[in-house]
Amino acid sequence: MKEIRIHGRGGQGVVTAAELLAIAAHADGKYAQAIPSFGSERMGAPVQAFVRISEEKILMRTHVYNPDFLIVQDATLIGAYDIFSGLKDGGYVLINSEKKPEEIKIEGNRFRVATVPATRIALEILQRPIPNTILIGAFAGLTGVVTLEGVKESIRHRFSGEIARKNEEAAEYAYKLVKGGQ
Amino acid sequence: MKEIRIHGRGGQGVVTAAELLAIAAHADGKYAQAIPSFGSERMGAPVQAFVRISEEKILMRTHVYNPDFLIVQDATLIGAYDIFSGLKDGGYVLINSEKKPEEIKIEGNRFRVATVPATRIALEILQRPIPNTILIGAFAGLTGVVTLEGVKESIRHRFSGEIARKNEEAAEYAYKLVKGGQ
Amino acid sequence: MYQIGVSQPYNNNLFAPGHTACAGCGQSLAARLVLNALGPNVIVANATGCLEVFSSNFPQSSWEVPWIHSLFENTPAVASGIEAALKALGREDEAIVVAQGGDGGFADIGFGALSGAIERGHNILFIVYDNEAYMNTGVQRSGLTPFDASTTTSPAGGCSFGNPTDKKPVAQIVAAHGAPYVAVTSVGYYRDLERKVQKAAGIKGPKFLQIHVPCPLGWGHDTSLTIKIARLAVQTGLYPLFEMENGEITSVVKITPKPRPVEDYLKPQARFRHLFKPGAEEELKKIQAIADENIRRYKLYEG
Amino acid sequence: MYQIGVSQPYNNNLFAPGHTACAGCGQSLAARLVLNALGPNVIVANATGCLEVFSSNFPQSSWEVPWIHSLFENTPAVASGIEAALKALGREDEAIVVAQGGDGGFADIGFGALSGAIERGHNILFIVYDNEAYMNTGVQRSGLTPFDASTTTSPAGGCSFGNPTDKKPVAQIVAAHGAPYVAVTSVGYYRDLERKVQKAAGIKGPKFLQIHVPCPLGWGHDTSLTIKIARLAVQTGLYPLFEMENGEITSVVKITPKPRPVEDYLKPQARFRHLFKPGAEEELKKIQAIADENIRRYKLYEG
Amino acid sequence: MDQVRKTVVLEGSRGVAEAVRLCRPNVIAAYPITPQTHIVENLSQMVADGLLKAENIRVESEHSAASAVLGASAAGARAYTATTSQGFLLMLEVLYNMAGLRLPVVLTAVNRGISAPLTIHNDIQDSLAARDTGFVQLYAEDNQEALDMHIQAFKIAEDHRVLLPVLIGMDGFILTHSFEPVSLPTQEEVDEFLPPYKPVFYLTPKAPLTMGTKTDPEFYTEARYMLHKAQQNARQVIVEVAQEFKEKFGRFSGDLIDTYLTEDAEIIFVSMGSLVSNLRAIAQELRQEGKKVGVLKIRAFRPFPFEEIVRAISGAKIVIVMEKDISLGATGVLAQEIRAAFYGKANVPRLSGFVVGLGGRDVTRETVLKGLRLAQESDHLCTFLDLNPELLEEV
Amino acid sequence: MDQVRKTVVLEGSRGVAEAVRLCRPNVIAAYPITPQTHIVENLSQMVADGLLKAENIRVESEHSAASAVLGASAAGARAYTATTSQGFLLMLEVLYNMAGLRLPVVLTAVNRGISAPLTIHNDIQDSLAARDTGFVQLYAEDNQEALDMHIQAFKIAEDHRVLLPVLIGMDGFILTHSFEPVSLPTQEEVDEFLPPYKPVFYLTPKAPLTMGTKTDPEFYTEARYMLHKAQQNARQVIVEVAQEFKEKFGRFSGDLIDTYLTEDAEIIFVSMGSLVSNLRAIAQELRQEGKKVGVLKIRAFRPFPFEEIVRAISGAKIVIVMEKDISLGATGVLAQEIRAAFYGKANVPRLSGFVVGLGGRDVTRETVLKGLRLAQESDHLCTFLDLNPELLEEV
Amino acid sequence: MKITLGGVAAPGSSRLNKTGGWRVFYPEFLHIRCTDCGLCQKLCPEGCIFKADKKNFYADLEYCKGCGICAEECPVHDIEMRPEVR
Amino acid sequence: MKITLGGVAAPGSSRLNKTGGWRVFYPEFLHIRCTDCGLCQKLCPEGCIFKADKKNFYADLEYCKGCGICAEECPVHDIEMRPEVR
Ligand SMILES: Cc1ncc(C[n+]2csc(CCOP(=O)(O)OP(=O)(O)O)c2C)c(N)n1
Ligand SMILES: Cc1ncc(C[n+]2csc(CCOP(=O)(O)OP(=O)(O)O)c2C)c(N)n1
Ligand code: SF4
Ligand code: SF4
Ligand code: SF4
Ligand code: SF4
Ligand code: SF4
Ligand code: SF4
Ligand SMILES: [Mg+2]
Ligand SMILES: [Mg+2]
Repeated sequence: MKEIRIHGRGGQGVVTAAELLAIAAHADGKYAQAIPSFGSERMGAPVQAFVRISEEKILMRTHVYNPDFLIVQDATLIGAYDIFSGLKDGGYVLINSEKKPEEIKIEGNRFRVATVPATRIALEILQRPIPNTILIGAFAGLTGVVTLEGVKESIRHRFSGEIARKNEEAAEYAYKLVKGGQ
Repeated sequence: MKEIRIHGRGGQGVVTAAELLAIAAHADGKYAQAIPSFGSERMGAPVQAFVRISEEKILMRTHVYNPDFLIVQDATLIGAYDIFSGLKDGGYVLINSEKKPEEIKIEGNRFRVATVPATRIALEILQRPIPNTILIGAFAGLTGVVTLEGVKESIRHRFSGEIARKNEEAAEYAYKLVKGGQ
Repeated sequence: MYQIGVSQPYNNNLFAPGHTACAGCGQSLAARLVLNALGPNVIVANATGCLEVFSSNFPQSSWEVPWIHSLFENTPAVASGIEAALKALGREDEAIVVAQGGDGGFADIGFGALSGAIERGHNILFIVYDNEAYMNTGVQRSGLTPFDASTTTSPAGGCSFGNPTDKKPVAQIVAAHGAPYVAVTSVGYYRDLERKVQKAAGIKGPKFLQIHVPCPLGWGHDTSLTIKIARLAVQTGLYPLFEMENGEITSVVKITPKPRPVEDYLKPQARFRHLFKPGAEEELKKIQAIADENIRRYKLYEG
Repeated sequence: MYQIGVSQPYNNNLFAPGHTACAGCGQSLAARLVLNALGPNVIVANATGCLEVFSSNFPQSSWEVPWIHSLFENTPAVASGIEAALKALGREDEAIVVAQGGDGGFADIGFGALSGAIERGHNILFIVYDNEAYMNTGVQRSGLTPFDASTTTSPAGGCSFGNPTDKKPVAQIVAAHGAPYVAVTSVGYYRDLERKVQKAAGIKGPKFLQIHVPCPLGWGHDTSLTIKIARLAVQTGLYPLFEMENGEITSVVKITPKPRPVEDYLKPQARFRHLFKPGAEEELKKIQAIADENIRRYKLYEG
Repeated sequence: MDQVRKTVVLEGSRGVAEAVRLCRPNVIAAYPITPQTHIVENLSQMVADGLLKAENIRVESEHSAASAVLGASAAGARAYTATTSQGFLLMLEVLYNMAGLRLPVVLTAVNRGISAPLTIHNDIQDSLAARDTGFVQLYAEDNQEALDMHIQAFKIAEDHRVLLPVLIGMDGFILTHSFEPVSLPTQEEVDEFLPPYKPVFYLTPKAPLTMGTKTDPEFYTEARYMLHKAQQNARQVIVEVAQEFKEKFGRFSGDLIDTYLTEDAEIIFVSMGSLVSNLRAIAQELRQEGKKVGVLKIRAFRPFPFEEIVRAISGAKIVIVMEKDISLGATGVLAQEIRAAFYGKANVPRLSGFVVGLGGRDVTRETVLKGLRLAQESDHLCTFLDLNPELLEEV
Repeated sequence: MDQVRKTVVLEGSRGVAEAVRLCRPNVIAAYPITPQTHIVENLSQMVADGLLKAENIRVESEHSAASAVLGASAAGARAYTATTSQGFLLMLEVLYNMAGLRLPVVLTAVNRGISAPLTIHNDIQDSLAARDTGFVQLYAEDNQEALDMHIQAFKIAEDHRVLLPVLIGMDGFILTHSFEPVSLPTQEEVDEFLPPYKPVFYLTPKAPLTMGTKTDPEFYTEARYMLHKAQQNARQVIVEVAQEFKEKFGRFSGDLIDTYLTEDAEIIFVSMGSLVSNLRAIAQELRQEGKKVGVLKIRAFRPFPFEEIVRAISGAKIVIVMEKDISLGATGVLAQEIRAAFYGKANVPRLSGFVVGLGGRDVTRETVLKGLRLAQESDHLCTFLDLNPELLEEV
Repeated sequence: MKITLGGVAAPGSSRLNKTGGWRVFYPEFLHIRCTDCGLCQKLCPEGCIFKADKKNFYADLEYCKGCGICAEECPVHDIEMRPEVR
Repeated sequence: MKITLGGVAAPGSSRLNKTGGWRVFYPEFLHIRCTDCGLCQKLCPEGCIFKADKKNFYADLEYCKGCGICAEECPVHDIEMRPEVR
């Protein structure tokens, strides 16, 4: 079972990202679960969501405390909150940032860090600063936990028409970007 | 323990009669309990109340099913409702009526019946058709279960001023009437 | 379908006798007049209160029409559900939906539900039987209890002349919601009552009727005076009868030949008895002022 | 007495930062303006809703004044108890009692309690922060949601242009209760707001303030436009600002230089986005008609 | 009039009103509902006559009655309300809130059945619906106890170890409307017993604070635990207050439970409220017939007296729970809690649970004796006594 | 879109909304409250888009939501509502009434803690407050079960042997807001399984009748007894419907209880709702460590499955009840009822009751293992797990 | 009689409850001055005044509670309340 | 920290919650055209604009959420929103 934790801020589509990941995994033939951690948080306040992906039915419904993967939709969270808490040694961290991974300061050197300028890509391709499909695409490319096809299917399932098409494009772009970059 | 059931109609002061009896017994140094049987009855509808009088503390709080005494504030109830239900053989029935006891039709001949024209007396002495203090006075005279002094004290306790005085007078009148009549 | 008895109405009334209202109850009379004016194609939701209690004591019922009682405070919401069900099931034309209750049930505890139902615009006829207190529970003060009336929770006493506030202007409040039809009538004016009931029934949307119904028990007047007292309330100016359509007053029942002093109305009622003891003169003046203000405001009399 | 921290107000505000309202929240701004206008000698009872949730997350509070939250629907009743307690304990002069909440909390679910408290005549200042929907729970329709606004429970859709009813005229309804002072103001007009708050505070008895507070999240406008949007609501005639004293309108905020078309107000807001798609032209006309009627009725502009 | 203590025949409701008056509440808010009305009417008359200096808020509903006393208590006042049945249910959300806010309001829960079908008559389905709220729940057997309990209730509620609202269950009509002799304490005595309410905190601009916060998962559990603990503390406080009351007024009005002839009893009836009184009378009778019968009264239903109950009845052969309530689809509530109290205990008596007296059906000698007979034959999970077979369809 | 049955990843709330849509309710009335909102919002969108032909009454409160569906059901409509927490409590008076009137409304009781202090997070204190109302209560473990239960619920409620409202408990956020794959039935399948509602009686001028009468003491007891009996009938009906559902949809969604690895288990966890899912996962793990652990799920809390529970767990050495609720001043509600169920039984296992997960505190593997350890050491009447000692004052 | 589901009752069945026993006075219809106005029938709270014929009204004493409204309201005083003798 | 009775909280204690991290844009006070009107200070929803001196306003960035109202409302455009760089 793979466990993923997504960090972002209210209004950035953190829950949708988790949902998309779960749908993608399902499309790939796996079992998946997405759990948002809700408070009464409003636009701008930090939020989290959890995803579990497994070959078998998932029974555990707690939050994810020891994720294998971290997706950080908003780099300003780093430092302000302890977002790396519980991340497994050697775990992946995918960050929405213009910076290079080396420029991101994380205590200890226990994680594999990747960055993707998702907001910029979103503004370019989608004309809106919603980075989630791009991050999911990058996540697929980076980790292989879900496939690009799964991601694209999840986007088609969740959105429709022109918006779906553009998001597919954006996800694929990010997928290729990280593939190329590795 | 003596058990009394009072029958009347909503608006005729049945509950007050029961209360007065209990206060009178208490004034006589006995223990007493008065229990109204309430429904959503309105003016005119038949109502009942129960009184228990004893030398000792009374624990039983049910309705009275086998009374020793019956006080009937409204003779029109006779026949229309089974008001004699459960009355002990040889039990006393005191009826507010202009008629003579013999004129009252009661099946079987198992009870001791007395009548008193309480409404008329009430109209005369109190200028209001509320028969209850008169019946209580008569009850005292007839049965000795409470004393006249007790009855008068209960009236003073419950009413005040001119109204109390007149009701005392009315009760005493009825007390003497039945004493004389026996 | 579960069949529980069929019957022919008694004396052509849709509200049957055998109910246990007090003798001379204005509300029982008004309920019969209302139903007869509406006819059998109604569904009635009724709040807890005298009307409900004296008409539906299991296994008996005085209602010849489909009728439901749920609780005290939720009748307009229950009626909303009934109205919606008829719509959803394509049965809108089957019945006029009526929600009715006392002043307490509609103007106090159920006012939130009433306000909500009116705001949503349901096609319901709301009827308040205004006997100016919580009678079913033994004459406690309601928002519609008039100024200085003695009730068991606003009793006259050493430091009190009775109810310290005047009647909540519930018809005006409902009109302010934007209800298309609002009317105040009285059991003392049965033709006015019947006309307003029928007019209301013909209007789509939420409509509201307030009916003044004297209560011999709670007001302490002779049972035979129910109609007289109701008329005196109007003739003194203490209970203006009017219609409001889309927020505007469109008719009033005029006082003729001229307004009676409020004492004529107050005196026969035990709830105002304390106002006729020495020291209450000022209070009577305040009540007269209320009547005068009504006469002015509703133009009940131009003398 | 249980002491839990003492603090000097931040920047002379009686409503502290660190609250978790969305950026640009009109309600958080209004709450601060209200408190600063009232000063520290108040006791506030607050209904459940955004304002409560973003200001009182244990162990933190943004309130520098004594403040209580009990439930969603009972705030006017809680305030009634507070007011009575102050009276009974001889502490009337200690504080102005304020009962506040959202449009949902006061005009819908808590309206029964509000109506009751006003009817009883308590000396309380009632404040409704009108953001025109249930925002705290995610933008559901309330009785104060405007006509055709898309909310999550009155969404635009294949068979729907959004909310089918217009705003419940709650200020008018409260005025019809006989409340001595009723006013509508807006966070877009802070001087008007401050004046009305202070005027209300000086009046004895129940007084009622309704404040228009744009909600960038629920209305879908840019966070920086909160004040602009609030002004446009007034300048189009869709949100008349007025005062009513003893039931009569005593002042209105006039539109200058002249009314703006409703589109100016609607367009920047996502909740009206569907009205700018083909096929919705009639709907825009209906909204313009609402504005025109307001202008006429309240004499907002004599052009 | 309060100078000398006296014994007078009073209606139960009047007795309660006198007790409340003697406790000097600052704020009263109640909404009329049969059979609670006489209490509130008596209090209203006292206020109208200047005998009680209190604000009497004539609220528009029970929801607002509860909310108003909540607000009053939060502002530092001693506050009182009373209700029953439908009104009680309408208050429930507020009652949970009041307990959670730790406001020591006293509430008379006149006991009446609940709708549908509508009944105005007695049973205790109503106040049992509040058994999870955090309210301390005491049930009165007779009018003297009801009167005494009210005076004790304020003291228990306001004890800083408790700080919870207290409800007093009092059987509708059976107690509220019946007349019997009660001893009325004097104002002086009550003032000595019950000093003015000293809140730990309250709403005042002199020391602003925020009440009624929202909690995230990190805090909520502890807040609930504190409530549960306050309930545990109440066990001790109820006993102490009972003792102190006895010292002051010369009457022991009982603490968590009360036992009657249980010591050597083979059969023990268990109940709450006025039914206990009937059971005492019947036990007396049966004793005279030589039957070893006793009665256990549950006086405090919350906090629930687990240990006390087990101690009191585990010596019996048969325990018979008679109760005027039913958790539909399960069993009587009292029977359920008593059964649970015995879990894992050594000497477990046979136990039968009977539902009686719903909606005002009189619980007579015959009812009780029928229960006794049935319980001797076999154990009953939850049997309704006195059902009228003629009324029942075979469904 | 409903032509072929399909498995899709859906938010729990959406799954419920789809299930409700497939049941073709005529009237929906619900008031928004977190975390029930998404269900109602989805239904509103379906109505706005013409996918669901129903009247959607946007009531002004939960009290009115319950009252409106009551009225709709009385008029012969299939009616649905949903709520949680404060809203649920505000409905309570109406819920008693609805059951008493025998109206087969279906209600989704999203589960959330109750105030004070305010929490929007999950536990099941709310719907347990309705355990006496007469409602049938089912609790869902996962989103598939929640979806299936709704389809079954209408059938159970409307069965003429039952005619009671049914509530489905569904953990707030944990289920309502989580996404997982569910199989969506087709409209055709559901139509076959669930025919249109045929009321025994309803409000219509075609056959006038009087609903909601007042009863005197001669009748009330029998009316309540009929309700209790309908609850007993529901035992059978729930099982039948589960069977029929399986035949139609190929999925057994469970009846009164469900057991997991209990057969030879020495230790059995008991719980309700989504926590059961966690317990299964932990039991699996512990089994792998060779520990004989099983899980009992209470699916139907009303009617309460006394016999089924005793049968399922009396073979165990230790029973551990884990529950997200507390009857303040007593114990956890589930533990109490389970203890009571064993009264007088022969093989009584050791039993501990733990209160966990209040107000959204996550019930983790560690929480459960701590409970296991404690229960092995000694029996716990009612112990809160995961208390943060730093937060607790010594009071 | 069986208890019904939810306590449903039959329409108009309160007719079984004869409230005539409540009466202390009964209305005597004099049949002298009657103008056939129908007011008595309209205003009887029990709805128990019948019209047998033109100008011939009578009260059904099975239900009449003796309130006296008919007598009070009859414009021509053609109804009188008399004490009930039973 | 202890849980308090009934969850009582201290006045103004939300100041512990620094909401500056929410910001995506921050307001730059240009101090060029400022007329000292005080509108920005009045209309900031966080109440976090201070006046250091005459015509010298600044935002406390510990709390500023970057809503942009101050910039939008400044009558003389003396405040500009700039992207946050972190
Ligand atoms: C929630 C609730 N509170 C209180 C009651 C008690 N109650 C029943 S009827 C009634 C008074 C009814 O007054 P009103 O509505 O004016 O009708 P009336 O009896 O005067 O005709 C009251 C207080 C109740 N049934 N339910
Ligand atoms: C009885 C009850 N029902 C529903 C809720 C859920 N709820 C909390 S706040 C809220 C909406 C508040 O709307 P409004 O009063 O307009 O305030 P806003 O959040 O918009 O400022 C709702 C529905 C609740 N807390 N209690
Ligand atoms: S109390 Fe009044 S309203 Fe009620 S039945 Fe009697 S007369 Fe009618
Ligand atoms: S949702 Fe709206 S009202 Fe609520 S905090 Fe955000 S902006 Fe303010
Ligand atoms: S006395 Fe009253 S009840 Fe009898 S007939 Fe006349 S109006 Fe009707
Ligand atoms: S009211 Fe008099 S005149 Fe008129 S119909 Fe009756 S009896 Fe005849
Ligand atoms: S951007 Fe918004 S929060 Fe920041 S200082 Fe300006 S007005 Fe205040
Ligand atoms: S709004 Fe602009 S001009 Fe006014 S004080 Fe602020 S910065 Fe200066
Ligand atoms: Mg009334
Ligand atoms: Mg709002």
